[in-house]
Amino acid sequence: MQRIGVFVCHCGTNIAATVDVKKVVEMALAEPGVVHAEDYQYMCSEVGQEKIQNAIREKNLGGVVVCSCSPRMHETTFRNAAQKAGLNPYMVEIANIREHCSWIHKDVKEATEKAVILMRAAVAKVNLNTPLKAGESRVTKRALVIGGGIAGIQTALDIAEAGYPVDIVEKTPSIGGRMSQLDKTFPTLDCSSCILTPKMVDASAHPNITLYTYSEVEKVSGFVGDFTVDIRKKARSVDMSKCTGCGVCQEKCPSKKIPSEFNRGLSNRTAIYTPFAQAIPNVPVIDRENCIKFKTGKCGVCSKVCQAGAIDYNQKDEIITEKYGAIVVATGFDMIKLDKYDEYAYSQSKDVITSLELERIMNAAGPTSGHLERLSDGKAPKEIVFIQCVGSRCADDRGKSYCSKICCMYTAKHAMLIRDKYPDVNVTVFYIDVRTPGKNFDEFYRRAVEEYGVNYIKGQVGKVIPQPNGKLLVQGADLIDNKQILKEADMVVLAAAIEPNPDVRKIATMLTASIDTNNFLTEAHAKLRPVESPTAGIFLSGVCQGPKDIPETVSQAGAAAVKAIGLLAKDKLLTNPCTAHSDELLSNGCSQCAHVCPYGAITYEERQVNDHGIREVRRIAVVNDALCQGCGACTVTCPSGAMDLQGFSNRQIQAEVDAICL
Amino acid sequence: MKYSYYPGCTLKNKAQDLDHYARVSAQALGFELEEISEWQCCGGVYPLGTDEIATKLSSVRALNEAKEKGQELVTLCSACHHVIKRVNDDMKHVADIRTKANNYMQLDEPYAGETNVLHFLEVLRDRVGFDVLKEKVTNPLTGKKIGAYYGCLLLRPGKVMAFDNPENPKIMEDFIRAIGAEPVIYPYRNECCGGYISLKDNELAAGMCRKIEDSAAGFGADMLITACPLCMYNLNKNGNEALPVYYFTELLAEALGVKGV
Amino acid sequence: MATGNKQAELIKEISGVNPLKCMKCGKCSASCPSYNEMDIKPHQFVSYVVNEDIESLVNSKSLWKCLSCFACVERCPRDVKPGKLIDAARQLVVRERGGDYLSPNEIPELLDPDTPQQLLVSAFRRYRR
Amino acid sequence: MQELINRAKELLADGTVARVLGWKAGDLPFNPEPAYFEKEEDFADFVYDGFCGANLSKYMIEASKLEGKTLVCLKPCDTYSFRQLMKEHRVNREKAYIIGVGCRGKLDVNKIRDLGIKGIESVQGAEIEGSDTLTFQTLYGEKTCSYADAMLERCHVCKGKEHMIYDELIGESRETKDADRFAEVEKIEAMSPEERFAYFQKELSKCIRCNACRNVCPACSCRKCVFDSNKFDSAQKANVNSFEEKMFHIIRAFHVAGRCTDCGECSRVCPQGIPLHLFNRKFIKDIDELYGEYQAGADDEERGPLTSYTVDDAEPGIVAERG
Amino acid sequence: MSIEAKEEFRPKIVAFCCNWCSYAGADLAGSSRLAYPADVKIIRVPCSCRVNPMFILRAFERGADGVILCGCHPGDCHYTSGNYYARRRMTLLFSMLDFIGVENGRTRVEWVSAAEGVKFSTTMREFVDKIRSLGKNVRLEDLRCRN
Repeated sequence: MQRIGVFVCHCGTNIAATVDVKKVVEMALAEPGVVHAEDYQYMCSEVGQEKIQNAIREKNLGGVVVCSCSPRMHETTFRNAAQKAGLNPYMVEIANIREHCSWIHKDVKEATEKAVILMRAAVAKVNLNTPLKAGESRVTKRALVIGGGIAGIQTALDIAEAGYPVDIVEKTPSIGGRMSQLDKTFPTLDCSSCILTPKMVDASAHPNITLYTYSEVEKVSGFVGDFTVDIRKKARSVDMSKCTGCGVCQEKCPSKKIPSEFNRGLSNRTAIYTPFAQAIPNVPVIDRENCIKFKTGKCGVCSKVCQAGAIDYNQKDEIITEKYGAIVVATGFDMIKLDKYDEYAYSQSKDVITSLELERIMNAAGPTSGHLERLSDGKAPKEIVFIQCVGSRCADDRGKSYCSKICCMYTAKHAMLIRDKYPDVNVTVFYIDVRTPGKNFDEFYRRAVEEYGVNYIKGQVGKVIPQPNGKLLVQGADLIDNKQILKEADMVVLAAAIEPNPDVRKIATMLTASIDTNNFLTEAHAKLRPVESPTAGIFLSGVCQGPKDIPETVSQAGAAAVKAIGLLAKDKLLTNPCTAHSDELLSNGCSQCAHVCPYGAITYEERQVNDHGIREVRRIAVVNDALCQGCGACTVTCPSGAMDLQGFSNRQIQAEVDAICL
Repeated sequence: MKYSYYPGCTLKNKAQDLDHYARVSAQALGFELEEISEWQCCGGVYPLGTDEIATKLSSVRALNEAKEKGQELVTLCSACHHVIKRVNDDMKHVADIRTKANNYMQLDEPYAGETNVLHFLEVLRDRVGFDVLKEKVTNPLTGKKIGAYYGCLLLRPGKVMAFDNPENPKIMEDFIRAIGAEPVIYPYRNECCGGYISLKDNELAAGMCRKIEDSAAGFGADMLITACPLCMYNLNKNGNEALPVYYFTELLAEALGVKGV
Repeated sequence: MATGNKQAELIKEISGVNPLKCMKCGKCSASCPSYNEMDIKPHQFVSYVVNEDIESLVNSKSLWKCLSCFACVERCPRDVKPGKLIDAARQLVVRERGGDYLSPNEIPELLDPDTPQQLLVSAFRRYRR
Repeated sequence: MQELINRAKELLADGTVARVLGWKAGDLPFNPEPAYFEKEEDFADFVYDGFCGANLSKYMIEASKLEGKTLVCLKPCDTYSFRQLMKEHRVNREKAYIIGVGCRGKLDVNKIRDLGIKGIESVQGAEIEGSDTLTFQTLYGEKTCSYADAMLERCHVCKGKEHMIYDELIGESRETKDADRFAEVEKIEAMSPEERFAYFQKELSKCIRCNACRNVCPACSCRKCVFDSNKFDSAQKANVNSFEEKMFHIIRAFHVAGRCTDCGECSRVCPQGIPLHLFNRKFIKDIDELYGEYQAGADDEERGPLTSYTVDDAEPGIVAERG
Repeated sequence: MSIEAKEEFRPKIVAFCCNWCSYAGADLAGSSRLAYPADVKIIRVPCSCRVNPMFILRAFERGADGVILCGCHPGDCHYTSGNYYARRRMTLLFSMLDFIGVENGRTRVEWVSAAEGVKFSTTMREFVDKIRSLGKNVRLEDLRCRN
């Protein structure tokens, strides 16, 4: 039996107002094995921690129970304190008498009784604790960034600047991401490519950065500090070392009718293509699905015209396997599909477009060379209606429950730019709320109204009705005037909700990083650890974690980089000692535990055992401590009980059950 | 193939055409509509209140009879379809309504939404297939420009009716193509004609009918088709006389060459 | 006030609608084909129920102008369904004695030779106990 | 039977196998027991008849450790167990020479007794190629019954006459299935909770924790049972009317769930006549219904239903919903 | 007959909560002051898949009146798949308990995320109500363990 000390925290009045802490101390002293018990105002304070340390030394304690707030809050604090006094940190258990007791119960008697039981359960558990030693694992000093948009680029640049090698994996042929599709950026109206392109160039030129464009992460194994990642470099069909980026192949390619992804399908591209003029790398890819050579075997024009001889139809996908210490996810977003919003006639009329399509239309390099015109007839619009919150803030199954955050500002930007460039065009915005928190954001929106005369109407649109004359009748509500409005427009622009890139679910699964119901990656703590995934060694950058504008994305990208750098700067990491352990005398070698292990941490070896005098070679399950994350799936699958989990052993949990049911 | 068939009161009376042409067309297409034996009027309007039970029972009776026969239940009138489909959904998903309705009904085996309710158009689309229909057309209505008027009852609420995309439906347009005519797509085809209020509020209903018909005519339709006797009545009474309105079954029978049967 | 509260609860119960889900976007009013005929507009139904002013609601013209076309129900992004609220309010009226909006006596003059049966049936169901 | 003996002797003689695992006659005409045969003269006692219900596959765990190959006689249903044990790396295929023996259903002496046939001195018709009628010479004179009426419950719900694994086959097998495998389980499911509780309370209170079920079960093959180890505080037994037996039998059934081939040996050997197979069959029924039909030992797919999942599996609440 | 003397039934309820979602959800219920009855006592486990049927039967044997297991929502397991295994195991175990005549309301699995403090609290209130309506567990208790 351990010599146990019990320390009861008042947490000011947080605990003490509802739990009779003196009573808990008194009852603790009556527990077998408890040789010391005391209470204190704030156990987590320096004085409180000293009390624990003094008791450990003076009473020679072998186990400590702290009755306090949640272990998720201060378990590490108290374990570190105990360690400083010479006690193995894993001999400390927490009884959560705040979140699970004082804060939810009002009656002092009831709360005290429960606190005593929780204390007893912790004492019963500690009695069976054994000292555990965290192992060490090495840190590979290289980072992987998944996604080459502004978030990924910024993270990679920051990590590279700190002196660590970093690889960017980007699935499209060029880095740049969504930002490269934008025309201007709010609230300063800088040209998007003018500020993005230099960063793209920096990233490609940085000696510490390797770009894998047209590539995807295929497989991830390992754990924090020591991930092994397979990257599929898709066959580009163009030799990157030979290509000069002259562009002749694209001019000559006869397959010209492929909707351009970069221009959101508003213009066409060729089968061999670079997505846009400033693409990095400036090396085209052959889209094999649409290439005549690949479809029919005949053609080969690009190969004939390429002076550098860079075209290689026989190129194969290549798998690159690399080790990384840290992984940053920066997979970004896309607009939602609008097939569930046919009341806005997006699929019925070419003149109903999304905001991102408008960005392309407004852009000098876009499908209309920057002229604002209707896609149906090329005429200049006179009346434009913007509809906000299309698919955002929805409680039905058509849209997203969240606010997409960026639409209010970009719509103000669009409205302003149109009014500035085409003063004869009337702009109306139907909005539910205008949300402009951010530096100089509300001022920006007010300028749209006050200086540019944009007509903001509070109310949603019910239906966009295409008219026989080609106009669009917008039927909306004006909730301030309490009127139903019918407005004839030439163009309607929908602020469609944004959603995480659909690929992120696959990537999150590979990374064992958690993801919420909206496919946003979950942060380790909403307030205190916003750029870390709960899975150690995985960091989050940009919209993959939640809707963000560019300044926020860049800030978060930097923050994620710092977290990754902090990890890469370490030589060794301590591993979680609460891992599974196989008892060689009990192991059946039946493989069932290996089937349920999500980490491949269980292997089998033929081992000579001495089972009470019987010497024989047996097939024994062996746990790799470095891979085991301590979930315990194996322990329940194991019928003989050979597999047990350190720190949460069968007998420890049963002791808690017994103490509670007493 | 045999289906249970719920005609509804109007089809036995003012909308006999809708019913008759459906039956002869069904015969031509090789399926049979077997009328439910003792059907009662569905009430014409779906009682929205969650505590409405008695008003749902006639639908349950029809649904249960189809279940006992092991047949799918086919409807024609938009209102009947709407009411029966929604009551069926309640019986399937709302435990409270299911329990109470079954307590009233005292069936041998409680009814829990087992029957599949199909509109005649859905039979054409999902059971017969518009491709097959097209092959069976002997008298294609070539050159006719037809506007499909869906109205509201067939489409909404989209999740329960599951008939077609409620904001941009195409089943009737596909039907029109199958019988050899040209569909005219116009935005008011899924807007309400105000049928329910046409009894007491002609003015309002008339305004709506005009909007619908003007829009259809504006896009080049020279006739409308509907599945709903109420829409038919309202559009005829309150709408523009220049644009005739037909039951879709009438044109179907014509295309199949069985109109005179 | 007390009756208002009771009636509001009743409306919520009959309709199964939680009016607090409304974000006041107005898409119901933007969709309503009867909007101009209504004195209380569809998006206002919700706040009348929240504010328990059922008296005004049951006395409004809107009760009888709603077409039950479900456009507001279909398009509501918050799953509030104002059409269900107005139907529940109508139920509240017709379930009370004397609340009928349609009397059998007025029927003959409303009829014409083509009136479909379902129009009468549904009118009775919508307007009478 | 003679063909089997001849072939066994032959394989023993030519050194293909080092021993033969079969059944030898017991002290009564209806209780043969598993035995090893290593020399030609041992075969005098060799028997294979309707009373050889014992599943020999589990013996192959130990036999796999012995020098040389062991010839093992496996009935169709036994081969499921063998194959399952192979999957779990508990038996070594290389060390086994499997003769798939024919089977026309195995006999249950308790059923014979229930038919009023007691004091049995000898039996005719139980031979493997015997007739459809069993004839007994008893202390009370000659008695007869039909073979089918005397069959073990498990043979009425036989999985089929195919052997899942073998090196060679000797003898014909016959389809004996004439009942629904889950009928008994369904009957209990149809009872009220009170009746179910009373039923199992009555049955399980008979348990004397002799561990016969555990010892015979091919799936219960742990080197050391969890109820005998100190990994859990679970190694106690007192003969009181309490939850203790239920806990043992539920856990035992849970540990073999997805691995149990439904060989029925547990019920056959229980000296108290507890229908222990019901626990296993309840799990099998649930697994079939919830996760798709699964027969342990019928395939080489490594994952059983409890070591795999689908993302849209039923929620545990389904238990209450099904009522 | 006295109506006063009858002491209110206070059930013993064990709640196993996975560390990553449900335990955090319980913490959130606490920090949001969302009360639920004190009858519920939580045991922290790393993952719902750590919960061995032995623990649940053990709890009943020792006189627990209800046992609830909470884990991350399917698809959100910190260890990717633990709760899927737990789901199958518990489904089968609960079905077996039901089979032997134990009231099926005494066991429950609920998926509670770290953000669902409200759900945690409501779930616990509902569960306690259910157990109170079922009364004391007599079918599973080991009489020797009664004190």
